[in-house]
Amino acid sequence: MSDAKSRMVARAAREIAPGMVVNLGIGLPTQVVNHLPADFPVCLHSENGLTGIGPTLPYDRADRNLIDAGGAYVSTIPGSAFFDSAVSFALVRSGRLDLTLLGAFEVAQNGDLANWKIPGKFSPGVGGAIELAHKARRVVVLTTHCDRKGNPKLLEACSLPLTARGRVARIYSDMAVVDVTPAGFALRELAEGVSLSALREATGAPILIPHADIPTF
Amino acid sequence: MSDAKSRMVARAAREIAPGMVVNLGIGLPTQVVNHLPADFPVCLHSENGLTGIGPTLPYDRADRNLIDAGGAYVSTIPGSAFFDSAVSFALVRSGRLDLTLLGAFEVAQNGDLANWKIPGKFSPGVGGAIELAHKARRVVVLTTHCDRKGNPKLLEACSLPLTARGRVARIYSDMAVVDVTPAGFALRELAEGVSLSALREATGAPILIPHADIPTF
Amino acid sequence: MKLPDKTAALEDMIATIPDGATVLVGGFGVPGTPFALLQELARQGQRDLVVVKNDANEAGMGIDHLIANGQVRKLIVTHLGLNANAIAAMNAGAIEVEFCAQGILAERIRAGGAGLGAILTDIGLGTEMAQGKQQVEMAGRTMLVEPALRGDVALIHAASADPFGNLTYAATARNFNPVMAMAATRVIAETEVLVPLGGVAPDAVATPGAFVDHVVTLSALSQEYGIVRR
Amino acid sequence: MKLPDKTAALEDMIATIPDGATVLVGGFGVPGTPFALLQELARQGQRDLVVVKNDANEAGMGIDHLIANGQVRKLIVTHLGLNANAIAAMNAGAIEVEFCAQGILAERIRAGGAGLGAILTDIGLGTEMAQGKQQVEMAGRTMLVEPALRGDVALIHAASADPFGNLTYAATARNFNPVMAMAATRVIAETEVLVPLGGVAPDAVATPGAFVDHVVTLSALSQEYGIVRR
Repeated sequence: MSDAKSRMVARAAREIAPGMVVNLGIGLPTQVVNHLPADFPVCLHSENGLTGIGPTLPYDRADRNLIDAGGAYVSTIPGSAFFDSAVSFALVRSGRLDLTLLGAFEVAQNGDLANWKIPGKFSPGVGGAIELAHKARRVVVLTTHCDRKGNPKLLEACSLPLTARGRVARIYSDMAVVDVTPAGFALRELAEGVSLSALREATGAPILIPHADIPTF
Repeated sequence: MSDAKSRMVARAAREIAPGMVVNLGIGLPTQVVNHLPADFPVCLHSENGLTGIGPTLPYDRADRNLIDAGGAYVSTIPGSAFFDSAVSFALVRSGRLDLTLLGAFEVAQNGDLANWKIPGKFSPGVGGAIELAHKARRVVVLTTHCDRKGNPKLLEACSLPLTARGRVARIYSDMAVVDVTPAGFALRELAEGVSLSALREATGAPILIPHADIPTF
Repeated sequence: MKLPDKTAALEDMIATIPDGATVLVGGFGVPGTPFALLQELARQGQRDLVVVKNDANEAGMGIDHLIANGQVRKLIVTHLGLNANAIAAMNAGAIEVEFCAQGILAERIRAGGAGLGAILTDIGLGTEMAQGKQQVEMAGRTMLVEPALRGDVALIHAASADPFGNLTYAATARNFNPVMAMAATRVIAETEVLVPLGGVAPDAVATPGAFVDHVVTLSALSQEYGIVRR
Repeated sequence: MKLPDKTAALEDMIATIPDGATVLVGGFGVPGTPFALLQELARQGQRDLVVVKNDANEAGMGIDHLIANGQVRKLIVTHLGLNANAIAAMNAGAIEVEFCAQGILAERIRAGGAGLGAILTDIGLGTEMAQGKQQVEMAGRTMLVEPALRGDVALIHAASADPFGNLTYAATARNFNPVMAMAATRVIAETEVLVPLGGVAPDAVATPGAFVDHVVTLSALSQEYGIVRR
């Protein structure tokens, strides 16, 4: 992982408050767990029916029946629980999930999220993303600021099919921490070495800049 | 229990076929179990979350956490299972209950059943009766032929609030075994010592009498 | 990481319940009824409560204390048959009573716990239980809309619990507890035994702790938990 | 009384599945997928199947055999991301694919298993997932009608079973199995271990045997059940 990505993930880990129930989306969000202190009180949830996700295991120590929603062989910790898929999403939809960190193809300045389908190119199905994005108490996106071609992911409006409308509260990217506010995107923090002009250029929508000093991460 | 009641209960026990999942309503129906052979293959269901009901226990041997839906202290047998109330009625409503034997205030010749409410006198709530009567694959009534005042319970139409419309297939009473047919009540068997005229007098609707000999029980 | 500790004092947790709260109460008859939580609720005296429970217990037990104290504005139950006091209070108009079919009550609460709006069912069609209920045509069939039901608080009785709130139940004391434990803003579980984290095997958890807010350990079981000799 | 014995031979039970059947298949990734039942279904070759499953397994595993054989008319799934063959078959129009949100698929199946007509939910509103779905106004809110889903057959993988069909599951192999085991006309459970009646403690039963029709014991686990090294 690049240094910028690594710092972004470490910064996102501070989003997690003690006592929360948290679902970390497949990919980068899963890495957030590596930046939490060993005795940090948190409950990690996996859609396939697990609370209390323990460390990922190498193949030779893996339990063939114990994976997370991304297919990684994980482990339990004292107090882990297994349950069925209906109960798992009951937890998501009934407000018991304090936070989800998700990846994104596009995020709009009104909080719209597109992260599951690129018509004609990528349509593997929505999985659990739609319920996480609709019902987690707080939806936060963790993503590179631009896609692989350098196109901005933070936009005035999403062009791809939506996962959820107006649900994203904050974006952690390799360039900045950006909140979604009633007035649109608002810069909160800048990654070390990123200039305001570079950020503006990489962002596909207006971004409010605070008058005070901008913290870096 | 009077001899006639006892014979009625014994006769009703023969309604249960090997392999069935059966719910026995509170009161007389519960007694049916005493007339099954010790190794008879059947699964008894109790609404409060139990399959595989074992014998009723005296107070000094009872488990305070193990009752049937009527509040009797019961026991388990090898293969019993406990589950929650939602699962318990899922079983009832999804067609997994082969048979229920219920008590009745009134049964109509079209199979309507009233067994939960007497307006102004008795309205304790419907409990699980409505789902048993709507959804068991076969609904059979076990009841004295007349109420305590001698009024018939088998009627042309129910006067009391219904539990279910057109769901009763058969009635076992202390006087007769009566089927509900498209043409109305049809006599199948007579209790020993009961005359056809006594039966007709005690029945509040026409009753079809077979031309052949009528078996007794 | 470790799982958060939710152990708390019974009195403090009951004190969080305001007047007017909707309270889900586990239990079917004696088994699974959280008598200790109910006794404290009766002692503290919160009023205007809406109580959702399978039954009204028996006279002198469980939610009958709340009814006797005049703390209950409305009961949502499946039957009151074993509690003459509750029937008298209903007939006198002292409490409002809403009757639900037993499995439909379980499903309405479960739907609340599952973040659904309602279930559609044909249970009750053709009977007075259908009166006043919204109907929907679906693929040519008429269905009743049975709205999801949630509580401000759920009072749960567990056989064992760990500090995170993973719960197990004993025998038929399970009944409404698992669905109610999913369906309230604040879930308070009393437990007969508190085990350390890891003391409930992950496969043996009946209610995952993520649904539970507070765990209170019972130091003793009152007489109400015992065998009822009739 | 004793509980009925439902043990049976795997081949005979798969042979009861007709062409055109709707088949619910447990599993999320490898864990909980009934690979042995699927292998026999692939061998027997029933056609025009509607397969309901969380995912399409991976190429060369599980339901991919059915897809490769041309036995599948329609898939109802939440995603196909790990199976390029399935995506290719979908894009070529060889199979019809209906995508469901994961928890809504679980709830639709559970509703089928609970004898309900449908659930009402707001999940998907404002997205293309709502397209073509019946809407209902309920207490001023718009809800989508998500109809109950049942199978002619359910293929279930259990960790242990007794002859009556009381089932337990291991770790995250539970997933869709318990809801699917409630929601089919004929439920066939394969089990890694068959224990005698009483060998599953009543409190440890995850799927009560009353929902299960047939229990088949696996004499060995094929390679498909093992760890997948990527």
